Amino acid sequence: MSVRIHEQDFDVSAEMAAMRKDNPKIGAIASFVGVVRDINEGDSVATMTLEHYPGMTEKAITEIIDQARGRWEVLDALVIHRVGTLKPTDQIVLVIVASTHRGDAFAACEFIMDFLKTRAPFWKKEITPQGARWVDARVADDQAAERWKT
Amino acid sequence: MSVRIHEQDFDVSAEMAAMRKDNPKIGAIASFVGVVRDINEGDSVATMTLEHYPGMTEKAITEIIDQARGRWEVLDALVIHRVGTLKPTDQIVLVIVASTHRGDAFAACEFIMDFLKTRAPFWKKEITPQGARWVDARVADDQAAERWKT
Amino acid sequence: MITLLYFARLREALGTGREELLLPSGINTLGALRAHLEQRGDAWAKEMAAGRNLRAAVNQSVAMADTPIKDGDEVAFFPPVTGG
Amino acid sequence: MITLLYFARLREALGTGREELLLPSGINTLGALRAHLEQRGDAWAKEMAAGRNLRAAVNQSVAMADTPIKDGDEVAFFPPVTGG
Repeated sequence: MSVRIHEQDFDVSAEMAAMRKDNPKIGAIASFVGVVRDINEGDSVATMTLEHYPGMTEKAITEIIDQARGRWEVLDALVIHRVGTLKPTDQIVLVIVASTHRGDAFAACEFIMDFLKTRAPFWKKEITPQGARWVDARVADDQAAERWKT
Repeated sequence: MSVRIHEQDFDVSAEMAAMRKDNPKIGAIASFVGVVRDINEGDSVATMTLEHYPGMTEKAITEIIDQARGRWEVLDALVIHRVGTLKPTDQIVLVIVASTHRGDAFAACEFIMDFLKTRAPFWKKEITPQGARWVDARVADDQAAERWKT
Repeated sequence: MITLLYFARLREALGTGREELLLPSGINTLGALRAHLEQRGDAWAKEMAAGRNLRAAVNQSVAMADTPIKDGDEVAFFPPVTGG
Repeated sequence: MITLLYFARLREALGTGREELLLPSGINTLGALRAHLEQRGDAWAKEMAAGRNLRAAVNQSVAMADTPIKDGDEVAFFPPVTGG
């Protein structure tokens, strides 16, 4: 289990290969990559800056992974979140969950991503032709996290 | 949208990078990688050979992707399935779905994988210390595909 | 003529992966073709028996017992799939 | 002394990201601390007002209005998160 916050890009293949090599019980690897879009809320986005709360970020994500491990069989999990300035088509976040079977891998990966979106202290600021603006939290993200309570 | 069946390995990062570069509307990329496990049904697995039905395989997977596109917003989708002889920790199958938001990407990716498991004509033969054996279809896989009918 | 294909465990049990067959008169559904093949006896009788969990495709689309068969078709028989 | 941290839009609105504060006597919950900061007026009055959708953490764990605060704590205020 690993959580990393940094400015540099990540390599999905390399991270998955490291997991596979470490554990021959892994049969299923689900992953999610968040990407900077060139349009948000109808405006074109030139660049985006990600701020975070060092220390709390790692703690919050570790707790989310631990919750996922309590609900599903998780053989390995990794979260990488970039900070600093990014541009459209850049990778922002990576979540990888490895399990024996795919149902657990998919569910735990989506769970981690939903809670990361609503619990992990990151904030996005977009530069658009209309100037810089802080991105507003989405109601849809709260709803996505809420549905795991059932 | 792309379906590829071949013996050689695949590079998840390279495939995702090609998708991102092609379409700056992509905000979410969900993926699944199936991996050869060293134990199946309690026996250790030395190698596995994958046979398929050339022609029908590509057709069946293309139809599954088209169904996913009818249900969710799919900006791009890729399925790669390896054939030939593989060993534990080797990658078998890759499904990548790109969308604007993550809910569509996750759902379409899991849907494609569930139907690939029950509809695409591939057959696995395992070499174990007890000899070679064809893998039996899993009831759990039929159930996984069945739940999408609701 | 039709082309018959057999895959995986079935291919090994029958000792062949492919054959060309002159479609016998009166055989015009997948179910009738399967019954015809079963009458070859031995491995064919065992593998094509009604109780065996076989899947089939006609021209590379999933087919059922009542799926029509005609001259020129590609007909495949195989066990339940286990890829992914 | 407690450490106060402000992030993102809030940090910009207040013109500071961090301060050390001698915890005033009688202030021993997050809610009381927020009301105390609101009384600084100007941007503080606006940003710390009860109607503003602010989140907070005490010692890097999510905190509510009744979360206790004591000397030595790290207290952070920030807008709803938007990462991922």
